[in-house]
Amino acid sequence: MISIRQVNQLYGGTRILWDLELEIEAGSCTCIMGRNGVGKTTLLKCLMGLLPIESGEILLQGEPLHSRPAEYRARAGIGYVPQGRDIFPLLTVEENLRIGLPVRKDGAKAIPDKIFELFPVLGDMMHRRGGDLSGGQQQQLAIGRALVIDPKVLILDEPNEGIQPNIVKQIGDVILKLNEEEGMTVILVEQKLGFARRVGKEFRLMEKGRIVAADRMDNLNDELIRQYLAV
Amino acid sequence: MNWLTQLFAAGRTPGNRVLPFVTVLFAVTALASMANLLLPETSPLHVSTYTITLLGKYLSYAMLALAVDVIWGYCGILSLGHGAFFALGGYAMGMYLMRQIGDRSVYGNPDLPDFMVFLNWDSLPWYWLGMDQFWFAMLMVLLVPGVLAFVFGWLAFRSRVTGVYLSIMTQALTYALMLAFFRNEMGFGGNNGLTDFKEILGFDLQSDATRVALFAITALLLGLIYVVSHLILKSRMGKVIVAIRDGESRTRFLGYRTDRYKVWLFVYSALIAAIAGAMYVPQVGIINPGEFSPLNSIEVVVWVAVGGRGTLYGAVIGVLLVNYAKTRFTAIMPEGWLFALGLLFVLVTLYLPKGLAGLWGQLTAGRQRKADTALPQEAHP
Amino acid sequence: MNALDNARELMRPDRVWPFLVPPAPPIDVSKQVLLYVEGLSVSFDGFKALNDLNLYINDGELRCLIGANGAGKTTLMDVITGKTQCDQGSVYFGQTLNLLERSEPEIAQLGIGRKFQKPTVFEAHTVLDNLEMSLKTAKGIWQTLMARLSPGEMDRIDHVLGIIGLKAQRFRLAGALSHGQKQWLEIGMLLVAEPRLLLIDEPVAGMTAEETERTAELLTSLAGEHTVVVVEHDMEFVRSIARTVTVLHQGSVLAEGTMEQVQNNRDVIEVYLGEDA
Amino acid sequence: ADTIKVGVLHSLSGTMAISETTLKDTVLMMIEEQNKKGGLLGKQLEPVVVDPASNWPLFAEKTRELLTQEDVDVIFGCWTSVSRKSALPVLEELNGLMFYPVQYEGEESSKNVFYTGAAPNQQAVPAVDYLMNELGVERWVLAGTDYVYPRTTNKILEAYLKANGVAEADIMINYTPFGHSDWQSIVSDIKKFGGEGKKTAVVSTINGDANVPFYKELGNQGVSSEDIPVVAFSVGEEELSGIDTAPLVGHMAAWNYFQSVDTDLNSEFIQKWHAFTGDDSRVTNDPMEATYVGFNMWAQAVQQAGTTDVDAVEQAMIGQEVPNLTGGTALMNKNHHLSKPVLIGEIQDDGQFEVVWETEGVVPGDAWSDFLPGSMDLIADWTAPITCGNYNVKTESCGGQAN
Amino acid sequence: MKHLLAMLGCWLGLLLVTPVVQAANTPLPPTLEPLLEALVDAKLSQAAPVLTRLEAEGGEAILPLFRTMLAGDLYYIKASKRVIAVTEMAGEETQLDLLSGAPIDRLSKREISKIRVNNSLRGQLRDAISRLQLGSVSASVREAAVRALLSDLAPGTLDAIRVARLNEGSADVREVMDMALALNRLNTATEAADRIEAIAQLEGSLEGPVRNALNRIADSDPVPQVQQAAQKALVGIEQRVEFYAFIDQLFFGLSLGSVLLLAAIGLAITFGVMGVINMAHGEMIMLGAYTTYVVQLLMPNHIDYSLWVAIPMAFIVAGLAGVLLERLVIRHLHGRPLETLLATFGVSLVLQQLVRTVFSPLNRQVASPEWMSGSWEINPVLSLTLNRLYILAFALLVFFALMLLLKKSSLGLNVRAVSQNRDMARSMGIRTGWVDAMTFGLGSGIAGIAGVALSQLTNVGPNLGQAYIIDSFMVVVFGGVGNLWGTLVAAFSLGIANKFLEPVTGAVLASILVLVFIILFIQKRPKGLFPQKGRAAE
Ligand SMILES: Nc1ncnc2c1ncn2[C@@H]1O[C@H](COP(=O)(O)OP(=O)(O)OP(=O)(O)O)[C@@H](O)[C@H]1O
Ligand SMILES: Nc1ncnc2c1ncn2[C@@H]1O[C@H](COP(=O)(O)OP(=O)(O)OP(=O)(O)O)[C@@H](O)[C@H]1O
Ligand SMILES: [Mg+2]
Ligand SMILES: [Mg+2]
Repeated sequence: MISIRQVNQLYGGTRILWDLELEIEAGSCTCIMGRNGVGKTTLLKCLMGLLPIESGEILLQGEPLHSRPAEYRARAGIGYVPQGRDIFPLLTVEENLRIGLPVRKDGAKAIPDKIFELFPVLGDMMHRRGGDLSGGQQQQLAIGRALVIDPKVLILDEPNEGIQPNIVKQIGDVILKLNEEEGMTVILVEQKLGFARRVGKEFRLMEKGRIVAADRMDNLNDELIRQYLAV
Repeated sequence: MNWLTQLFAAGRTPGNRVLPFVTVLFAVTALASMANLLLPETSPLHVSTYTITLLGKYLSYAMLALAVDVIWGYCGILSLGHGAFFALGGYAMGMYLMRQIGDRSVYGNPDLPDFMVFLNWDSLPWYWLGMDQFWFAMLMVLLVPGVLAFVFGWLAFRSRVTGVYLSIMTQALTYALMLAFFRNEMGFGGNNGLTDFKEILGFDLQSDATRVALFAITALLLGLIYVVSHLILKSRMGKVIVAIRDGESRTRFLGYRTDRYKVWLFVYSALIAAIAGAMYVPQVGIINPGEFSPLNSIEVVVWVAVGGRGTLYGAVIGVLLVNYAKTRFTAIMPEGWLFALGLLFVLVTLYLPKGLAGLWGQLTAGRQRKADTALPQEAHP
Repeated sequence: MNALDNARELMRPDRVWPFLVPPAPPIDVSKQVLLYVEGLSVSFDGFKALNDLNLYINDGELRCLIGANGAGKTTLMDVITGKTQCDQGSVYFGQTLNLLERSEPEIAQLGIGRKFQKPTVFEAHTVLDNLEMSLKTAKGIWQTLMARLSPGEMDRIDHVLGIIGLKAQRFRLAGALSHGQKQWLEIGMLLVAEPRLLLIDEPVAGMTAEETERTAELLTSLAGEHTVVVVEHDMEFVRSIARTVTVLHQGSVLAEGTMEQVQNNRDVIEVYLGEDA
Repeated sequence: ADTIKVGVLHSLSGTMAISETTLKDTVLMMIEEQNKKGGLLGKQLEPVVVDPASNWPLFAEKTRELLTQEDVDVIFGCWTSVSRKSALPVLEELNGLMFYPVQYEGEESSKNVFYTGAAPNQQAVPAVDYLMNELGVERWVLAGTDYVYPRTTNKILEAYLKANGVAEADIMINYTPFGHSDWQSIVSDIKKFGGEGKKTAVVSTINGDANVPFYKELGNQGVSSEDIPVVAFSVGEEELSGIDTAPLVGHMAAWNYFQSVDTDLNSEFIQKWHAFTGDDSRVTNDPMEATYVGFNMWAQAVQQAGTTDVDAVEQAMIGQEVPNLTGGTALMNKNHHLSKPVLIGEIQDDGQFEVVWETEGVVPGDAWSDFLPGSMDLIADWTAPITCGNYNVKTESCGGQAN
Repeated sequence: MKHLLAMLGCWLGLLLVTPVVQAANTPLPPTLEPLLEALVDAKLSQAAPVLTRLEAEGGEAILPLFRTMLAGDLYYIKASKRVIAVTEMAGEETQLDLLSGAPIDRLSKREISKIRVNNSLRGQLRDAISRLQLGSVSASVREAAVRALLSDLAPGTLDAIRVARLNEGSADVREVMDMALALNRLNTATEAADRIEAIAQLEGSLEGPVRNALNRIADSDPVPQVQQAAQKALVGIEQRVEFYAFIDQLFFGLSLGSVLLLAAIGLAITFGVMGVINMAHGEMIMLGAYTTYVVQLLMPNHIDYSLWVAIPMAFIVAGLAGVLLERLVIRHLHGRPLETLLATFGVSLVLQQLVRTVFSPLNRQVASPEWMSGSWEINPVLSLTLNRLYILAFALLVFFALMLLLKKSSLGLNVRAVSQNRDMARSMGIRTGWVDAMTFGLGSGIAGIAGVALSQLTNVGPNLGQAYIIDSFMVVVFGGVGNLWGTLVAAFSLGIANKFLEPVTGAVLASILVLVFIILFIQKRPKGLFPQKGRAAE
C-alpha cells in the first residue's frame, strides 16, 4: 500500500530521518514505536506531505506521492490524526468535521452518522468551539475528523495521549473495527505497549531516524523492548 | 488565532555584535567629523556639511529604529505609533530652540515665537514656560514622552491589550496627537510647526562646528543606547522579555509580572525615541505635526523589518540602507524612486526573511550552527 | 458606579507602587491542609465546567486527580493558578491566603508551580535559559536586570538537567525538542522553581513505559517536602504513585479514597475506567 | 561651470504631488524655451530636479543638496508655506535664491526669496470687496483648512469685514483638518446659516484635496451659486479638472490669472504648454503663471546683472518688469513681492473660469498685512538704506531677521 | 441605440431623470428679434433689464431660451448675431436656431460666441422661469415654482401668483400659493389682526422664508400680541426643525459609517480573516476608483450607466490585482504575517507610483450620474443627498452579499480553517493555495468596489488609498478582528459618534475625541467590540 524508500529529512541542517525504508501492506495495522525524539512524528509528517523530504520516494499503491502537496495526499485517501490534535480551535465541532466533506468520493453533503456512533460526545458538543473542548474530547474530534474524508489509510500519531481509560479502550475498538471490518490500513504511533499489543498487527521500531526492527506484533519481545524502547 | 500569535512571535535572539558595531560607529563619526572640519573643501576627502547633517539625521532615525526594535523585535509589542514619542521629544527640543531665537524673530518679540504674534496671542501659554532653560527642556524631552508612554502602557498592558489591538491603539494615539498638533489653538505652530532656529546653548546652529558636534553627540548617544540596550537584553531581564514575546501567559505562571516588564520596556523605548527626536530637530531644522503621521511610524517598522528585527544592529542597518536609498533615489530618479523603494521592500521580504542582518546569518550559516551548540558567546562590550 | 469601582481597583495604591505591596505572608498549614477548595463553580457560556467542587489537599501529600475527559481537572488548575475566574466558591492556600484575589504571578510567587497539559516551553530560548528563568528567585524588574547565575543556582540547574535527561541538549533551542522532550523540560522548569505545591497536568502523555516509571519515581520522591497534585489518565502510572485518588465527574467530586477503593467504585468504573480496567 | 544650473524643488510624490508636479513641468518647459533662445549669458540652462516627497524636513535637506552638492544658481520650488519655512533657513545660510510661485499668507520677506504668487491683499481683500459691493453679501462664512494660510487670511478678512461694519453674528468661521472628506455637517450648517434671510457667501481657503468632496457635497445638498456663492482662493483650473464641474457653475475664485483670459501671450503660453506636455487637455493655472513670470524675471535680471551671482541678481531683480499673461505687466517690488492684477472668475461647466470682475490696475503685493496688529507697522524693503525684510516704521529699526 | 438605452433605463429602476436642458423646437415670436439682439450686445451688467423685457414680452414661449441660457448653452453666431442653443446630447453636439426652432448646420467654435451669464443673471433667470412656470401643466412643477418664489416675493410675482391661484386646480399647489400670500400678508399687513391671522395660517410651515419672517416678527413687531403669536408659532416649528435636524445628523453618521464600512470590509477579510496585514488595501480601493474613471472615459456618453459597468469591472480589476499579489508575494510569506506588512507596504508604494505614471499625479474627474446627483427633499429642512443614500444602501448590500457568500459557500469555512491551522487544513484536503488566492482576491475585489463608491464622494487621485487605510484598520480592529459583524457595528458607531460630536466640537476635535474613545474602549475590551471567545483565543 505505502512504500517509503530511502527517505532523508533535514530540519534546518540537522538530519532527522536517515535513508528510512518502510513498507506498509494494504489492510495492515502497523504500530511504529521508538523513544522520544527518534523521528516518528517527523516520519508521519513527511508521509502526509507536511514536511518536505530531502531525498527518497514515497509511493501510495505504486503512485509516487513525494512531489505532491498534502492536500493531494488527503484526496488520495490518507487521513491524518496529528500529535497534539491540531483541532481548528475557533471552528465549531460541526465545522471541524464538515471541513473534510468535499474530499469524500461519494459527495455526501452531511457528516456521516458513523462518526457520531463512534464518538457520541461529538454529537453532544456539536456547536461548541473545537478549542474549548477538553483534551480528550479534542482527541476524539481529531479522529472523527480524519474519518470524515473516508480514508483508505489512517495515520494516527499517539491517539491516546490524555484520554480517559474507557475511551482509550473505545478508540482501540474503533481502530480494530476500522482495520478488521472495513479493511482500512492503519499506521499508528504509540508509546503504550499494552495498547500497541492489543491493536497493532505489525510493529516497526525506530531509532535515530531509521527503522531498526520490523516484525509481527507477536514477536515483540523483551529484548527488543529493552534495546529500543527503554531509556 | 494562530496567525495572531505568530504575528508577534519573531525569530530568536542572536548576539548583537556590540564591539564591532560601536567601533565602526565611532570610527566613522570621528573620521567624518575630522574630514569635515580639518580638510579644505577642495580636498577630495572633504566631507561636506550636507553629508554631516544627512548622517546626523540617519543616526537619529537609527535611534528611533532601535527603540522600535527593542519592543517589537524582542518583546513582540508592535508599536505603530512610535513616531509620537519621537515627535514629542522633537517638539520639546524645538520649543527650547524656538525660545532661543528671542528677539531675532521676524516680529522681534522677545517673548513670543513668531507664530503666536502672528495669531494674536498676547502671552506665552503655561506649557511654554521654562522651555528657555536648556536643562528644563531636556527634562521635558524625557519627561513628556516618558509619562505618556507610562500612562499609555500602564493602561494598555494592565488590561492585557495585546497584538494588533495594541498596535492600533498606538496608531490611534499618534494619529490623535497629529490632529491635535495640527490645530493652531494648541500653540505649537500648527502645520508649520517650529522652525527657523538660530542657536543651541549659544552655539550657532548654522556653523559647521556645531553641526559636527551635534552629529558626534548623536553618534555617541546611539552608541550608548546600543550598549545599554544590549546589556538589558542579554541580562536575565532580556530573557524574560523574549519569553513574554513568545508566551506571555506562561511567563506569568513563572511568577513574573509581565505587565510591569512591558510598561517598563515601553517607557524605555519611548525615551530612546524621544532622545532621537530631540537630536533630530536641531539637525534638520524643523519639527511639525507631520512627524506624528501614522505612516511615518509604519515606515520605522519597515526599516526595522528590512534590517532584521530582533537584532539591534539589524535595525541600524535597515535605517541606513532605506534612508540612503531614499536620499539617492529621490535625487537620481525623482519620478521613479517609489518603484525602486517599493521593490526593495518586496524583495527583501521575499528573499531575506530575516532582513539584512539575516543575510549575514545566511552567509555564515555554518559558523552560526556551531555557536548554537557551544556555550553562548555573547560579545562583551 | 461600576466604572468608578473599576477605576478605584485599577488605581489601588499597592497596584501602582510595587513597594506598597505587603511581603508575602507565611503559609499557615497548622491544620495540615495546604489547599482548600470549597464550593467552587465555573461556567462557560452557561456550561458548568466545575460544579460546587470541594477538595482539600494535605501538606506534603501526593494526590492523584482523575476523571473523564472534560470533567474539569484542567479548569480546576486554571482556577487555582489564577488563569480562570470562578463564579462561586473559595480557594485558600494554607489557612489564610485567598488565592482568588491574586493574580497569576502572585500565585506563582507564593509557591504554586504548574505543568500544563500541552507542553509550553519558550521555544526561542535554550533549555538552559528556560530553566534559568524558572529559578526560584526574586522576579522584580530590577532584580532580574541585575541577576547573575550564582554557583548554587548553576548546580541546581545541572542537577535538574540530569534528572530530566536533557544535559546534552542544554544549549539547544527548546523549540527544536521533540514532544516528549518538551514534557521533560517543563517538568524540569517546575523542579528548579522548588514550589510548595506542584500542579501537574498529564506528565506522562507521550512518554515511553520506561520514562513513565521514572516520572513516577520522581514524583514520589518529591512528595513529603512538596505537595503534589497529579492529573493523569494512565492508570498504571496512577496506581504506581497513588496514595489518595480523587475522581472528578462533571465538575464535582465523584469519589475519593485509595486506589483500591476508587477502582472498585461502580460509578467510577462506569464513567471512567470501563469494565475491564 | 559651462551651464547654469536651475534647481527644481517640487514634490513629485506624496500628498502635494497633485499640485506641484505641474510646476516642475512648467519650469522644465521654461528652461527648454530659454535654451532654444540660446540660454543665458551664452550658457545653456540645466535643470536639476529632486523630489522632496511632500516631506517638510526633506525640503531643507534637498535645498542644501541643491545648493552645496549640485551648485545650482537658482531654485524654483515649494508650494506649501511649511515647505518654504523649512527651506528658508538653508537658503539664508547658504545665500541661495528661490522663487516661490504660490499665493500665501504673507508675513514674510526674505532676501533670498522672491514671492511671485499673491499676497493676501492681492487675492482675499479684493474678492471680499467684490462680494460686498457687487453682490451685496451681508453674511460671511470663512471656511478653511486649519493651517497658517487660512488662519491668517481669515484673520485679515475678519478684521477687514468688521472694519466695514459687519456684525460678529454675521461671520461664521470654520476650520477643518487637511484632507477633510466628510463635509455633510459643515455644508448643512452653511446652508442653515445662509437660509436666515441675508445674502450669504462662503469665502473658502480650503486646501487641496479637501475641495473636491466639499464642492460635491455643496452640489448634492443643492447649495447653488445664486443662493450662496463660494469664492475660493485655492481652487484653480487644475483642481477643477478633477471635479465634475456641472454643479459648481457660478461659484467663484480669485486669482491673478485665469486660463480663459483672452490675450495673445496667454494663448501662446497655453499652446506651448500643450505642446510640451503632449496633452491638449492640460490646463494652466495661476501658480504656473507665477512661475512663468518669476522665471522670465530671473532671466532678465541675470542678463542685466551679467552674472548668476545671487547678490547681484537679487539687486537686479528689484524693479524688473515682465509682461503678465493676462495683459499688463508684473513689477517686482522692493519687498520681493509682485504687483499684479486681481481677477475674479466664475466657474463654468467646462472647468474654466469666466472673469466677472477685475481690479482697475495692478495691486502691489504687501508682505506685511495692514490688518494684523503685529505687522501693521512692518514693511519690507530690500534696497539701501533699509535693506531689511521686516523694517518697523515706528521704531525705525529692523527686526532680528536681518543679518 | 436610443431604444436600447431607454429600455436599459427602465430596467435599471427608473433612476433616470431626463436631462433638464432640452431646447424645444417651437419657434419664438419674431417680435422678440430686436430684444435678442440687445441681449447679444448687452454687457453682463446691462443684461438684466433686457431679460425682464424678454420675460414680459415673450411669455411662456421664452422658457426654452431662458433654460438654455441658465444652463450656459446659449450662443450667438458672430456674423449674424442670431442666438442659437448648443447642446450636447449623447456625445453629439446639436445647434439650434432659437428664433426658428430649427437645427442649423454645425458651425465651428470660432464662428460662435457664448452669451455669458453670471450669478445675478442666473438668479433672475431662475425666478423668471419659476414665474413663467406658474402656468405649467404639471402640478408638481407649479408647486416647485411657487416654493422657489417664496424667498423673493416681489409685487409682480405676487400678482402672478394671485392670478394663477384663481384657476389653480390642484389643492396642494393652492396650499403653497396660500402660504405665499399669507407670508406676504404677514410682511406687509398694517393691521395687527391681519398679521395674527397670517401667522395662524403659516403655523407649522417649515419653509425657510416663513421662519425668517416669523423670527423677525417675534423680535420686532410693534404689537406685543403679534409678537407672542409669532413666538408661539415658532416654538412649534422649531421643535419640528430640531427633530428633523436630529434625523439629518443620524443620516450623516450612517453615511459616514457606510463609507468606513465600505473601506474596511475588504480589509476585514484580508486582514481580519486571513491575517495578512495588507497595507496595499488602500491601493486596491484606489484601483477601483481609477477603474471607474477609465470606464467613464470609455463610455463618455453613457455616464448614467457607467457605474453599473464600473462595479463589476472594479471588482475584477482589483480582485485580479489581489490574486496576483497573493500569488507573487504573499504566498511566500505564510507563517510570517509580519512580513506581509513590509511587502504590502512596498507594493502600495509601487501601485501609487504606477498610477502616477500612468494617469498623471493629478486628480481624475469622475462624473456623478444624473440619478445620483442632488437630494431627496423630504421637507424644506430635511433632505437626504442621493449619492450618500445610494452608497449607504450599497454598503449594506455588499456587506450582506459577502456574509451570504461566506456562509453559503465552502470558501468561508475553508478560509477560516486555513488561517487557524494551515498544515491541518491541507491534511484535510483543502487546496490552501486556491483558498488563499480566492479569498485575497475577494477581499481586494470588494476594496475595488468600495473604490467605485468613493469615487462618487471624493478625489480620485494617487493618494486616495492612503486616506482610508488608517481608518480601515481602525474599524476592523475596533470591531474585533475576524468578526464581520463587528466591522459593521464599528463602522456605523464610529460614523455616528463622529457626526454627533462634530457640531459640538468641530471636525478636528471630533476626530480626536473618537480616537481617544477608541483607545479607552480597547482598554475595556482588549479584543474589540466582538471578541473571539473561548480558550483558543487567549
Ligand atoms: N521544528 C523542529 N526544528 C528542529 N528540530 C526539530 C523540530 N521538530 C522536531 N525536531 C527534532 O527532530 C527530532 C525528531 O522529532 P519528532 O517530533 O519526530 O520525534 P518523535 O519521535 O515524534 O518524538 P515524541 O515521541 O516525543 O513525539 C527530535 O530530536 C527533535 O529534536
Ligand atoms: N474557555 C472555555 N470556554 C468554553 N468551555 C470551556 C472552556 N474551558 C473549558 N471548557 C469546557 O469545560 C469542560 C472541562 O474542561 P477541562 O479542560 O477542565 O477538562 P479536563 O478534565 O482537563 O479534561 P481532559 O482530561 O480531557 O484534559 C470541558 O467540557 C470544556 O469543553
Ligand atoms: Mg511525536
Ligand atoms: Mg485537561
